Amino acid sequence: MGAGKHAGKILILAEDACAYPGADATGQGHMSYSADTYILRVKASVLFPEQFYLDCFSKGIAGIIIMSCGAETPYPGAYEALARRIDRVYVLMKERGLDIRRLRLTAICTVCTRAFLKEVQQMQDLVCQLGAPGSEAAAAPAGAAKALQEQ
Amino acid sequence: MAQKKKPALAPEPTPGGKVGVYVCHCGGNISDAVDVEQVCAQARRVPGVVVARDQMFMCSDPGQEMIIEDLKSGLVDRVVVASCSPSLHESTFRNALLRAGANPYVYEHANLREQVSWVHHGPEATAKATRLVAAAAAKAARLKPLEPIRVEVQPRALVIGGGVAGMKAALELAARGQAVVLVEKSPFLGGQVAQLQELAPEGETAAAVISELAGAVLGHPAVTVYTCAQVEGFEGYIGNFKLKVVRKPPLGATYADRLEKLSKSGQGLGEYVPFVGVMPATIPESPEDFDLEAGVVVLATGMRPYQPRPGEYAYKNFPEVVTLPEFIRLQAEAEGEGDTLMLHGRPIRGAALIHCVGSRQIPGIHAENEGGYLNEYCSRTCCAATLYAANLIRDRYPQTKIFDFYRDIRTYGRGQEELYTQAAASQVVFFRFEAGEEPQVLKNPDPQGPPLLVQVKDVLTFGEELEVPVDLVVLAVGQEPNNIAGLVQQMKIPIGADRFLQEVHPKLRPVEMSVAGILLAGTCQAPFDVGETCAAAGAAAVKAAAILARGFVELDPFVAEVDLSKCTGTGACVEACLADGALSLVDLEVAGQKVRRARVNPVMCLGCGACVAVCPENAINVQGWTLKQFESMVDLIVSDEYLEGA
Amino acid sequence: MGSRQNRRFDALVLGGGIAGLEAALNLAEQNFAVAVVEKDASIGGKMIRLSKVFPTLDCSSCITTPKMAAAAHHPNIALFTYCEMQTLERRGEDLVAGILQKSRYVDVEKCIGCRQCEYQCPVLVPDAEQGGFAARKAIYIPFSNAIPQKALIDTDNCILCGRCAKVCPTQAVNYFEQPEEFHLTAAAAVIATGFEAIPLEDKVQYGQGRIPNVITALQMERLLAPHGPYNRVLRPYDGMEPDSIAFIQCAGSRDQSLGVPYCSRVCCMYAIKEAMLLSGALPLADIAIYYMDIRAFGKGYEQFYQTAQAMGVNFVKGKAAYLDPGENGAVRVRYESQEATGGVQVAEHDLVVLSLGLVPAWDPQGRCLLSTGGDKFIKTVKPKTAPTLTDLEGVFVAGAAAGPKDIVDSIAEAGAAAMEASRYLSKQ
Amino acid sequence: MALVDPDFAAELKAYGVDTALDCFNCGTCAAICPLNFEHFPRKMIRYVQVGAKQKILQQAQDLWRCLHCGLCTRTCPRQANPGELILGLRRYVLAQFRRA
Repeated sequence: MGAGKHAGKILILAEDACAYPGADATGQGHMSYSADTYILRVKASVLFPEQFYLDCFSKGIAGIIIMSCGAETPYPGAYEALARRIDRVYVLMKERGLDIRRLRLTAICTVCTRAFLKEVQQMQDLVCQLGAPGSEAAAAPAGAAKALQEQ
Repeated sequence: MAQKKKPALAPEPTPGGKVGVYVCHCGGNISDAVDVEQVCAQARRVPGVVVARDQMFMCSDPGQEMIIEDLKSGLVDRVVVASCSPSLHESTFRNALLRAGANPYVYEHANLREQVSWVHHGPEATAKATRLVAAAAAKAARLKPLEPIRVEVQPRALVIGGGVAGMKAALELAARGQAVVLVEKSPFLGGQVAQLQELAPEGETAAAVISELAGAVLGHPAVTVYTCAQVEGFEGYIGNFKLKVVRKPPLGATYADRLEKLSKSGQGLGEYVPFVGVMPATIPESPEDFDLEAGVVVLATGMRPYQPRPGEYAYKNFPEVVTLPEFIRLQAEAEGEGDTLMLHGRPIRGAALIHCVGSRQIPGIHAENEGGYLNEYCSRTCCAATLYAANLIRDRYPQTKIFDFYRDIRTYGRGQEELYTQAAASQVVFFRFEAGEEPQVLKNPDPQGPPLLVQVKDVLTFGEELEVPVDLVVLAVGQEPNNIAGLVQQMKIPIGADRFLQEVHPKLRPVEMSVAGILLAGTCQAPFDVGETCAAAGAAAVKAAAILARGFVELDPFVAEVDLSKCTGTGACVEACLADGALSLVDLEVAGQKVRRARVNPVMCLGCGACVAVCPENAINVQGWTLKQFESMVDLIVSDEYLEGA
Repeated sequence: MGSRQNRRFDALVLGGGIAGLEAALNLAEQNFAVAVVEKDASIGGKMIRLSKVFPTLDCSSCITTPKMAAAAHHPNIALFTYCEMQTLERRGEDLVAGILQKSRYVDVEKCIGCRQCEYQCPVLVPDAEQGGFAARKAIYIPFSNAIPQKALIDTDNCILCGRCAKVCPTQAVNYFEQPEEFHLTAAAAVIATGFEAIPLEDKVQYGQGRIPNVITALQMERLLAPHGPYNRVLRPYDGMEPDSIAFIQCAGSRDQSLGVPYCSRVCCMYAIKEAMLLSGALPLADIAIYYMDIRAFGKGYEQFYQTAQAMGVNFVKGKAAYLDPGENGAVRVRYESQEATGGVQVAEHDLVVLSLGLVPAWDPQGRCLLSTGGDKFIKTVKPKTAPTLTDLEGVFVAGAAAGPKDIVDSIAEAGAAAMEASRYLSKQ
Repeated sequence: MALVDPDFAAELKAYGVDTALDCFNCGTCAAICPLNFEHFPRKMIRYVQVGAKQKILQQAQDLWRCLHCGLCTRTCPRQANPGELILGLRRYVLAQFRRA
């Protein structure tokens, strides 16, 4: 790890009913993970528009993990709507030359400590590998990097 | 504590925000890994933060007093506590704000223990803690005071269905002093249970059960019963349902058999008649309708027995093939004594009982029913009911032999396995068949023998084909939900793949429908026996009682709010809304011009924010969780400005 | 302190499992003051210890924790954990309960749940909360999502080294703490004392717990839980990943030779559920369920059973008669196959799970005048029209205390008991 | 196709066979039996339940394999007393042979 360790910040959207307590359980177990992670407690991630994710990347967030409740969401239909939105975000990310693996949609339960750690570790590894958001844009179609800068 | 004088109220929060940050050491839990003083020092540089203090235990009295003092003195009007997880102490600190006379919602929590000190070490722990505190402060600065949404509740429950579930629910609510209106479609109280005789496994009589419940319902001043009545209009929301009830004479000869039985019995109104129930009032001569307001609605629309298709197990092909409910009635009305059961003047020396008729149907193996569906579920009650009937016959008519054909014996409940043991002890002979290899009911080719022959490939006899000549075949039919398509459509309530009403969640909210204020009781939800139905009705009643007893419903203020200065009436939010009826478009007049604007019904709003994401103007937000708040949190997370040495 | 002496409530709830919590919440929501008396150091009962629950496969903890938190934070509910109810008697209008607060040796008022004591404690003890497959300390918080998050000392294993007392930031450890007796008075009570699994030691044919790699279904719950002991399913004997797992149904139920003639009602479904979770965790493993009758009677249960069959779980009709150890930690299962070409068979499995039946966790005998049935569960006097009524006035029963019951049925009954109790209270 | 004869069980009462119908065919007796022989003794009990008299007579020699160890009786979950049933069937078969 070493040098790559602080490759960029990871934002975690943790839903209040499941993933947020899941992160708490990870803490109670003193299971260490990257400190470059910032958890936002949210009621339902379906609240965020496509632009929010793009803005986060242009602000310098290197990776985003949406830790939803999956099908166990207290808001019937929210997960499906969220999944459709994330598909659209992926399209927009591609247009801007952003590696779509920087955004991950997953479901974490209140005691899913290991799944939590795994997700964080995977994103951490990916961010180390990719570097700052937009740095992969060089390899992307022409105009993508420009589009990103214009955000 | 010292100041017992009337507390000066904290001043109204200013729009810009004067944020106080309070960082907890948690007795070393946080401060061992995080430099708490440094976090405070850095937090003071965050825009909007006017004070940052630390304390050994912020949740202790001195810690809370510190916050209360700062609020009361007007030093701060927004509070961030950085301590353990909000699940432990968020409510503690919101209460502290209340005690200071402040609005409890101008509060934000930063989790420095579970998310920082217990998982990170060294300088990065302090840096992360500072960023989390800064982000919380940024959100706090944008918080508005909120008030819980209060909905007044009409002090009346409407119960739909006059069977065991409906009567039990009505009685429980009435006993708690609530006014109840009970609406029953037929002229009778008692539902399907009134079509039975003795109830497994203990053997209480249907007569006793229905007489007890109907007697109490009709005798209770708080319960108003309408028979021959249906709900034909429905609108409103929890606390304020507006319904139209129609009473009309039943169609054609629907209840002719029961009415005839009633008149022959010589019993009057309000008295129990076997296989009829209790008729509390005369049938209306002409249709009449009335409006009704109710705070809650309990659905107790019940079930009906599965009706076999003609030819299914030779049903209708031979008069000697009957369903279990039909048999119960035949048996109850059978005359004569002796040690052989006599039906229609014929001795029944051998009877076959066949389980799982219309239940546990498997796609690809069983034929679909008329409506194109399969009853894939187990009907739960038929095993015990069938064995009870077997034991009863063996007990009363020792010369009548019983042959029982089953797939699995499901005597799960208290006292039920004993029925199975007792059946064995009373010499009932059991045969086991596999799905798809159901017993065949044929005409007995032997003219000297009994009329029917049952053939089975018997699992218990190593797969051998066995034949049993019998005088009677009884089909243990399952339960199907009553057809309540009209109600389902009006109330917009979900039904499951099994066509029973679908609760929100079988464990978290087992008697609630997705429409708040509508509860479900008994066999409209799933097959149940009488005891289980009464338990389910009690569970529904207790939820209804809590709503009615309080007189109002208090809902979280975290619901969508439209900023009319931004709304352009695109309707995207209405499209995206996940809660039917929470969002709508209304026509307004602004400066003489007609415009369309979104309107939130806060009572129906779930607060999920699905609308927030789709508004092109960001004109709609969830109060307390706005998009701007989240964006400013991200800004502070990525910013280095307030970090020392950064 | 005298703080908890002789407090008065509207209703007492005995047992802080899912039935007790549901009953308490339903009473509290109607503005009755409720005391919940729990014998363990945390509320949550059996449900909080499970992995996922049938038929929805929801994470059990995710459903229990909100109810636990709601009860803990409810202004009308007081929790009395680590307390035994020793007596319950009616004195006129009142029910008076004699309560014994067992010693935690940690002052709950002071303990902040920081676990410093736990980290310093040098004693490792098999953790019953993890099926005995992992270790805990002699001073410990019961489990990660316990409520309250307060430590206690297991005096059987504590070596009195003093480290916990030294490290505690709030001086909460008190080695001299005495048990305390006090009274709680109320007008009504709900008994929700739940169940225990039939002791493994009772099963001679199944090795009485002495055959390696024969575990109980509750132990399997821990192996399957996302926060379980090994992070995956391994058999305890040698840490091998099992390729073949068998469930033995009616291990103690429906068996007159063991004095448990009744059906335990939940074992079929929990075995099917565990089998499904196993086939997710170990996709290549063979899973067999030895059964007499599959009792999938509840809402969605039969469909759940059919799904398990479609997933390849092998349902073997026949009661496993005898288990003995095989080669390399395997377990041999003897049963009669009912197929025409069957006969007596011996199957070898890497891991065998006993679907143990349920017996009552609490016996009112000698404590109060509540009758029990032939099955030793609390007797109900009007099972049809008032299924939660007992023969002691003002006392109601909910959940597995009145006979084996799954979570869904326990919750419904808890609602009904709360309704009966509130009705009784409003009559007073 | 074999015709079920429900009267056979009653006929056997005279030979002390009166618990056959208590059996719910779980197979414990067969699996626990040290003979380890096909479906024995459950097979015999099942034949009594369905009245397969001929099958019992045809396979009567199997009845004499039983060592009367009592394991089946001890472990029978329904207390159907399989060991005693086998002894009773021996008496029945002997009586039939004598009559023949």
